[in-house]
This record gives sequence, C-alpha cells and structure tokens, in this order.
Amino acid sequence: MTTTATVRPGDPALQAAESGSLSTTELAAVRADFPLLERTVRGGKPLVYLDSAATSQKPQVVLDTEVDFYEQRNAAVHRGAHQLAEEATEAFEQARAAVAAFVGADEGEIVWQPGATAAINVVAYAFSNATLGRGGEAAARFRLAPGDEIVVTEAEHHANLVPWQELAARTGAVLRWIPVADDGRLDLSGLDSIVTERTRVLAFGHVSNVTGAIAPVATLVAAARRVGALTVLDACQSVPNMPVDLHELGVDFAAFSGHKMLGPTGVGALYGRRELLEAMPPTVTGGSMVEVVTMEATTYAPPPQRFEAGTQMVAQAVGMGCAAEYLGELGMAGVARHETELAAEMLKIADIPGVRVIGPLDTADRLAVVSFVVDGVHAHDVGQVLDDKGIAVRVGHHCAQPLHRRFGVAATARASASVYTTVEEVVAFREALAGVRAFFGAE
Amino acid sequence: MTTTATVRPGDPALQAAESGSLSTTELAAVRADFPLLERTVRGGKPLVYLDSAATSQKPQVVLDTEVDFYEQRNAAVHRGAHQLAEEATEAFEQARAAVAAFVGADEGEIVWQPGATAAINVVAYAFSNATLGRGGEAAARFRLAPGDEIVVTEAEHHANLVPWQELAARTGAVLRWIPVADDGRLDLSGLDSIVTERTRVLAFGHVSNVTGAIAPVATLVAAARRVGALTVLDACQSVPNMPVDLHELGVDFAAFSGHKMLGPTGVGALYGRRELLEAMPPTVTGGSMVEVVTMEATTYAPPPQRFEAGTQMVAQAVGMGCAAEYLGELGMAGVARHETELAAEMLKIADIPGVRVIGPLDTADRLAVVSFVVDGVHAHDVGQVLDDKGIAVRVGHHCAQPLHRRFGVAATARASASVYTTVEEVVAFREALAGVRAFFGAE
Amino acid sequence: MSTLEQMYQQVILDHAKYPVGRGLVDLASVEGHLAGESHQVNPTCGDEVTLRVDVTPEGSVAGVSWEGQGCSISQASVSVMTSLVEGADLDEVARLDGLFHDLMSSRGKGLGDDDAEDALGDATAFTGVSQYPARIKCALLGWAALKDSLARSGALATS
Amino acid sequence: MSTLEQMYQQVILDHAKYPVGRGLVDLASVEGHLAGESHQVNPTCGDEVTLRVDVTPEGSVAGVSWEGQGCSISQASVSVMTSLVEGADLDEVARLDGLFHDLMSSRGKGLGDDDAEDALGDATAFTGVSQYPARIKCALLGWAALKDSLARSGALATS
Ligand SMILES: Cc1ncc(COP(=O)(O)O)c(C=O)c1O
Ligand SMILES: Cc1ncc(COP(=O)(O)O)c(C=O)c1O
Ligand code: FES
Ligand code: FES
Repeated sequence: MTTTATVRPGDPALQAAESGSLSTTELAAVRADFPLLERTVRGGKPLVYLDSAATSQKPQVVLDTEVDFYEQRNAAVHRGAHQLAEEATEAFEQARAAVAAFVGADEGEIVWQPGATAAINVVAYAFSNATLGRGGEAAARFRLAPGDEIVVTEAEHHANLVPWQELAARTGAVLRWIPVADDGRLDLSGLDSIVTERTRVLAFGHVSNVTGAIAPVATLVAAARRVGALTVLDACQSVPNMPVDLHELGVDFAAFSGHKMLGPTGVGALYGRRELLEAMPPTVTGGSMVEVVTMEATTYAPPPQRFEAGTQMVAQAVGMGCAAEYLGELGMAGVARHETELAAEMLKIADIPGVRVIGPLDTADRLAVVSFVVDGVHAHDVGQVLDDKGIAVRVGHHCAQPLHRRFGVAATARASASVYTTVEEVVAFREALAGVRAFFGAE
Repeated sequence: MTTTATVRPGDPALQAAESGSLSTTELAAVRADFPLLERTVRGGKPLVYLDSAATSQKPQVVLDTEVDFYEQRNAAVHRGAHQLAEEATEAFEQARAAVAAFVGADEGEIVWQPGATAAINVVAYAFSNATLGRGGEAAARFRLAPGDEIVVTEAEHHANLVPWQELAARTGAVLRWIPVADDGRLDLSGLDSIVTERTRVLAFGHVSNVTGAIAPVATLVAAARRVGALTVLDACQSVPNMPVDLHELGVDFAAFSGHKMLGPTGVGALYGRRELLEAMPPTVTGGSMVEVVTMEATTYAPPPQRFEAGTQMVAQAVGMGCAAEYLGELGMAGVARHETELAAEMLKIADIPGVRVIGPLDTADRLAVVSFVVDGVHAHDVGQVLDDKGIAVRVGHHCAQPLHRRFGVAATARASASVYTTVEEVVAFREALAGVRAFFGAE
Repeated sequence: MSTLEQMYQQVILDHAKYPVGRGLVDLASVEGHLAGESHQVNPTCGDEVTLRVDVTPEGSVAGVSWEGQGCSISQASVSVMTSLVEGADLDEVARLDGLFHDLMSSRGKGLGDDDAEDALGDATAFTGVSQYPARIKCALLGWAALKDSLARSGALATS
Repeated sequence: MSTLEQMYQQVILDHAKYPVGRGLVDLASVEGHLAGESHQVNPTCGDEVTLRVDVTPEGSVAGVSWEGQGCSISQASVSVMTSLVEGADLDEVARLDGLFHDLMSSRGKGLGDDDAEDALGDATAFTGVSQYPARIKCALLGWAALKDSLARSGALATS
C-alpha cells in the first residue's frame, strides 16, 4: 500500500533510528512526505505546525492510497458478487489487519469507528443497553445496578468523561474520579478507596492531551482487575506517538482516532477483547450488523461487524491502515525518542518570565504536548501573536475543562509535536513566545 | 470548490438538460469526470457499474477537493487561533451550507454524521435518552410512555427499521408497520388504523433501495401531523437521484449519506427542524458538543454542534459539500429524467423468460433501481455470471430482509443507476441477463 | 500596519488594560428604573461575561456594569461598548448593535460609511478583528450580554 | 476455460441440479448410533442449511441428510460433501474438512498434492471457487453444518 513513502523499511538510516532518535536526514525525508508542511501562512511565513495533538498532517502515501481506492476499487464491502466489491473488501480487511498489528491486537478485536469519541460511546452505550435488558444472558457483565460505580480521572478529555457521566445519568450508577496532583500527574494516593468492589468500569487516558503525562497503566489495570472492573483506555494521544501494545497493556477496551496518527479524518478504532466484544450488545444498529431481521425482531452478527452498522468509512479505513503501516515502518520506538527530545526543547519555555507550564516539567513519562499560560495575557491572545509569526498552537481548554479548573485557569495555549516536528520549529516557537508579553505591554 | 468539473453551470448544454434529460454529449462529459469508470475488470472487460444504489462512484472534483483540503488546510475546526484552523472551519461550514442548500434546508438544520445509519440512530437514541430523563423539560416531546407506538414500513432498509425496533425494546413502546402491496408500493388502505393517536414517530423511506418505488410523502406526512407524530424520512436513495426539498416535503427529520451522492465514504447528514434539534438530547457525547463541563455535570452546546461530538469527518464533509454542488450544477430535475429513461430500459428485463421484477413495472413514481429474481438460478449465481461480463450488480437482501420475505424470496439481484449510467450499459446488462438461465441449464 | 497590529489597536490594548464599567454594581432598583442582568458564555473558548444594565423610565441606558473573563478582544469590546451606550436611548443602542455586527461581518473592510463609523466611535477599532473569523465571537460577547440584559429588564417591551 | 467456467464446473452444476442427500431424514435413533443436527446461516447472504448426521457406534458416518436454500455453490458443496463423507470414519471426515478448507484458501491454485486431491474427489471441482473470495463462504456452509452436527451428536467426544 505504501507506494510513495520516501522512508522505507530496511533503510539503514531507519535501522539507526531504532536505537537512537530520528537523524536530521531522516527527519528531512519524513517532512518531504507531508505536502501541507510546505505551506506558508499569514503573508508568506513558513508554517510551524505545533498543533498535532489536535490533528496530525497526512503523508502523501496516505492521500494517494485513499485516492487510489476511490479511483480503482470503490464499492460497498462484504456483500458484492462483483470484482470491485471483492477488491474493496480485501483492502478494507487488510487495513483492519494493519491497524491491529500496529497496536498489538488481533484483527477480530478491531472495530472501525468514525473516531475515538464514537468508540468510547459504543462501550458506554453497551452498558446502558445491557442495563435496559438488551443482549440477553451474554451481556450480564455490562448490566449496571444502583450503587455501581464508574471511575474516570480528573485529567480526562471530554470524550472520556461526558459519555460516562451520561451513562451514570441513564443508569443511576455513580461517577467517581481519580484526582490530579500539582505536577499534572494522577494522584494515586487514594486509589484503593476510589477503585473498589463497587467499581464496574475504570476509564482513563493513556496520555493527557493537556499535560502530556503518560498514565501508569499497569497500576491502574491491576487496581481494576483486583475488583473485577473493566478498563477502557483512551489511547488517542499514545498510539500516534509511542509504541503501544494493547495485549501487553492488558486493557479491556481502547479507543483511538485515525486523524491523529497521520490518517484521514472520519475514522478511528475501538479495540475490545474478543470475549467482551462477543458479549456486548450493539449501540448503532442498521444494515450489515445483523443476521436475521424480521419486522418483529433482529439477531446480530458476531463482532466486529456487530458494531459496524451501515456503510463504513471504507476509504478512510484503508487510509488509516496505510498510516499505521507508515508509522510502523518508521518505528515507534524511534518516534517516541524523537518526541522526547522535542518535549525537552519545549519545556524550556518554563524559563521565559511569566510563562507557567501546566504539567510535568521533566521528560520522564511524558510526550511532546506542553500546555502553558502567560501571565497577564489570555491564551487566545498568545495564540494569535504566535500565529502571526506562522506558529500554529492550540488555545482554549482542549476539551479538558475539569483539568483546567484544577489548575485554576480557563484556558491554556498548547504546543504539540508529531513525527515530522523539528527542534528548529520548537526553537522558533520559544523565541516568538518570549516576545508575547511585551506585545501586550504585560511586562 | 468545483475547480475541475467538466460540466459547469450556465453551460448551454446544461440549460437544455433542465428541460429534457442528459444529452449524449453531456453524459459523455459527466462520465469523463469519474476516473473509476475507466476501469476494466475480469480480464480486460470494460466495467458496467450498476451498483450505484449501494455506493456511487466519485467525480474527480470531489477527490481533488478532499486532497486539496488535506494538502492545504487540514486542521481541527472551530477552535483554532491559527490560520489553518480558520481556513478549515470555513471550508467545513461552507460545505454544510452547500448540503443544506442542496436539500432545501437551513444551515443550522444540517448535522454532520458518519452516514445515514448513524443519523437515524441519533434520532432513535434522542427518544430513549429523553425517556430516561435526559434533556430536561425541553425534551418532553421525545419522551415515550408505555402504549406509545412507533410506525415504520415493511419496505424499510434495516437502517430505518432496526434502530426503531431497538428503541421499542429499550422503552417498551410498540413497533407497528405499514405493509407493502403486491406491486411493491406501500399499501395505505389501513393507514388510519396504523397511524393513530398513539403514534409518536412515523419513519419511512423516501425511495426504496429494492423496488425503486417513491413513497407518497405528502400523504404520510399529513397522516403523522394529524396525530402529532414526528416524521423521519430516510432520504438515502432520493437525495442522489431526484430533486429533494425537505422544507417543502415538511418532514421533521431526514437522513442521507454522502457516499451515495457522489461524495466520500464516512460522511452523511441528519436534517432536523431547528426547533426539534434545539429540544433534543444528544446521543454521542464528548468534546466540541458541550458548553460547561465539570466532573459532576455537563451542559450542551446548541445544535448542530450538540450532535457533532469529537473531531468531525472534516475532509469528507468538504467532499460531500462539493458533491452536492456538482449535482446541483448538473440540475437534479435533469438527473431524475435521465434516471427515468434508464428505469424504463431496465424494466424491459421483465420480458426475459424466467425473470421476475420485484416492484413497480411502470416508470411512474419510481427510480432506476430494479431488483429481480431469475427462475431456478440463485441471485448470487446471477450476479456472478453478470460480473464475468464486467457487469456489476448487487445480490442479496440489500439490507431489506422483511421486504424480501414479503415477496417470498431470500435474495434478489439488483441493477441501479446514477447520473453517469448510460442506456448502452443497461442494454449490455439486459443482454447478459438473457443468457444466464442457459448457462445454468435452467431453461 | 500588519493585520495583527490592525487587530490589536492601541485603543483595544488600553481598554483591555483599563476597562470601563468593570465590577458589577448592585441593581437595587432606582425608582421607576428597569434593570436586567445577563450571563453569556463563548462556547468555543469557555470565556464569559456577566453584565447588568439599568434603564431610565424614559428608556435610556443609565448605567452598565459587568464582570468577565476572557481575551483582550472580548474585555476591550465590552469596555468600549459600555462607554458607547451609557446615556444612549434604546433605539440608539439597537442601531449601534446593528452597526457593530455589520462591522464584524466586514472582513476587515469597515463600514465604508463615515456617519456609521462616527457613531461607533472607539468601537471602529475592532475593524481589524473582523479579519479573524475565530475572534469575531470575542468582540460580540459583550454586545450579546447587553441585548439579553435589556430584554430581561423588560425595557425592550416598553420602548 | 474462463475463471467463471472454472468455478461453475459441470460437477458443480450437476450436483446443484440433482443434489445428494437433500431432504431431511428422521433421526429416530438407531440402537447405539449417535445423531446430531445443525442449522447454519451464511450471514453475508442469509442463505442457510440444516443438516443431520448419523454416526455408527464404531465412529463412522452412517448417513447425512440436509435441507437448504442457497446458491448453486453452496447446494452443490453440501451435496458433494454428503457423497464424500458417507461411510467415512470421523478421523477421515476431519482430514477431509481440513483439506477442503485448505483448498478454499488456495486462491484457485489447488492443493498441489495428488493424494490430497484424490481424497477430495469431486470436491476438487471447487478449486475455482477459491478465486472468488465472496463465494468461499458458500462452499464452506455445508462443511460448517457437518462439523457442528457432529459436535452436537456427541460423536466427537467419544472418538
Ligand atoms: C434506503 C436506504 N436507507 C439507508 C441506507 C443506509 O445508509 P448508510 O449505509 O450509508 O448508512 C441505505 C444504504 O445502504 C439505503 O439504501
Ligand atoms: C486524549 C484524547 N481523547 C479523546 C479525543 C477525542 O478524539 P476524536 O476527537 O478524534 O474523537 C482526543 C482528541 O480530540 C484526545 O486528545
Ligand atoms: S478567546 Fe474567549 S472571548 Fe476571546
Ligand atoms: S450466496 Fe448464499 S450461500 Fe452462496
């Protein structure tokens, strides 16, 4: 599928990357794969894109793969007697296998979804539909009773918080949460009193999209297992930026999005342990997820199809598969090391007078996502001044209002990196940031 | 947006099309816009694609628009302080306006969805979430009580049947349906005893994806209004193939998919009257659909954002907007006339010995979707022989098992057209079909 | 002047730093006056303003006070608006509101109408903001709060 | 021979037309025999087969009968399978099942093993089907029903 990638597996440069980070030449080769990075903004300034945690840019090979799908084999999958349908189905299922391999899962454990948000909602609705009696005997594990508890963390993205609040509201279950410590990491001191026999689900983010902190997955999974709770991992920020092996992590469910991992918009994946997917009632219903339909009743197909109602985002799935292969060929260990270097460079902004970083100040167990406030200047104004220099950062609450409230701020500005980000870009960002307070007369 | 379309508005050829059908030259120009149509299959045979009711092919301009989005302005929408985010947001919202204009709706009434299936599920879950107490006072209209009835038809695609079955199962409401007559049209003789004071929702397909029959929307809407029921129109097959003005039709909700109307996979739209969208609780929750989020509770953004949780399928929405413009420029009245001609050609298969058409045999109030069975030959075997001649039709129950059961068949083969289909293709199909029984020694 | 400098005019930076009308004033109603309060949130960023208005029996704005949290554009805009509408009658306020909305839709071009721009006074400094679609809502936040608080005061119904 | 003709071999067309074992036979159990029934649906098309198997005390297939609705490939396949397994012992059935699955994964290439193809007999006529991914499930439907009915008969546990 990766017919035009500049960087290829087996490339000696890449082998080097396996032990170190990306070299300057490798990085240049990677950047050349991303057409958007050549853009200029605000009157001819080169773009410095530091908003990859919101959405990543796409390599040419992903775009080409998607277009090639449309031009050569676009058809409805899983049902055709014709050649196009056969070819489309094959591309679609090969993409599933590629994504599964990339995150250490089996093919049958990967369910295509429009995105991570939708994926988390599928699990939350499985619980409420089971609680309303759907799914029969098999779904007993997903049935909630009064007094049951759902545990999240104070660091969650709204995508991994609001669906659980809503589930609690729909079922009468109680939502509890693990607090965040001053350094931006989870405060596990009260873990045993939060994750208890009453806990049925523990949902948490692998990497915070605000602080960049990596959660202690092993500790949390162990706590959940001890009490028989199911774990749901929001892997949106980890899968694109570090090696992730879901079987090794031992979580029950995980969700991640294509658009953050160099893939197309409109596609993501839900991972679920096979046995759990088998037991779960569907959320979205319609065509292609059924076995026998009468006007009176319907029986459901086995997973993953059970959770893939209607015509799927086939071209995007194929694109996401290609993105997974592209990252796999680069080698995620090298990518992670590259991002650690970038994180170190980013964290130097803490030395700029008036700049306060929200989250860990060291590079241990964190990725290159750095949120900060500037004394006396609103985050949106900070972002605007950076934008004027061609530097794209994100401003606002980054869909994590409770975490911002925890640090007493309404909004932060955030710089975030991806595999194509360079140290030079981070330096340009730092320099521009150093001038912001002066612009607003805040010094 | 339509920078490379061969056919342009104001083109004198097109003006002609407004009064008649598409001329041979116009059709040739249209076909040249669709790269996949140049493909050959099964050892060099030209492709005759008669599976557009499953998914349509895409014009170059849609592919180019999507790629251009990724290469020039890919960013997260609605939140950026940077130029890319501004441009992405503008493209996204312009696409919404284009789709709204295409179906006679206001911008604020169009909610992006992954597809029509998801869109219908959003409405069905609004009812069940409201019934569970979500959405407060405003959502009273969506609360179901025991004895309340949901009405569908026997002709529905599973996408407009199973979500309502599930809603009934979740809430205790009762599902009823309008039967189908022998000619494949709805049997409205018992309408008044089916749509009654107990009816809360009437969900029906605009055009059947099996019989091609156009439903009598005005009659059904009037029946629903008389009893205060809300109407949900499955417009999947109408929007791509005939002029549709949702305000004029007077339905409360409608759903349609991008991939069937020359747009990308992975995107569709939910239409809802503004007042109803304002009153509806959300289904999928997460980022970008909220106002204030605390760990304890969340308030929701106004529509359409309330129903657009998480990162949206931005590139695909932009592509769907472009597809709507492309069709709009062609003129849907001309497209519909073209398809009526094709339907007439297709229906001549009824003269082939052993061929039985399921659905209306005349071209009044029907589109170019023709399903049929061949005496003594299973639909899948029919499809395989046609495929060997390069003719792609669909086989199976087309996600409408109850309708197939109504006609005593498990599966049919189906030929369906789109704007790029030619009479010559239909003739080739007829000729190939005439040889099928001989191949299997069924004569 | 760069487009950034066009947005962050000195007038705006000054108002953001030294806002007019900031600090909510008690609405213990003056005899015959109508009073209203509104809380508005900009959903794209979570910023907010709470605004109180006091209207004379004759239908003119006796006073505006507010409290808010937001970017310099939003804070400056509510401040400029406060100076502009104090003493104005409700028709004039409606006209100013219309003009300011038009200005925000002008994509940096301004109103091209000297009378209108004279009427808007310092508020014309926001012309540059209209080049930044993401910031238009910032500039309109205070105006939305004013309109809503007037509606809530009951003053619009009587005028 | 075109790939289509490779798929629709005469053997297949004949078996589809004159199927072996069609028509369910009552399983009123013969002394000491084990019997089982299975109903399988091909979810992609909704076609189905119901199959009954009768196993001797010595562990060989005494009889297979079935009823089904489906395409020529599925009907012919269950028919060919019926002729093939009648009289075979359970190890032989398991081996044939494995070989047939291998054949179906061969993408039209066949097994390249004369012994194996001899064992499969008429069932090698399905080699062409394996070039059509969408049809492989058709050919396997009957085999799935046989395996499941054997499991349900309890014969597998005792063998
Ligand atoms: C009539 C009808 N309704 C609903 C659908 C479902 O649309 P989608 O699969 O795009 O969600 C389809 C197409 O599959 C259809 O033809
Ligand atoms: C940590 C985290 N979780 C969940 C999401 C939601 O993902 P999506 O918007 O792609 O559904 C995001 C990104 O927006 C994220 O950063
Ligand atoms: S950024 Fe929030 S009001 Fe301006
Ligand atoms: S098509 Fe149904 S079994 Fe072959």
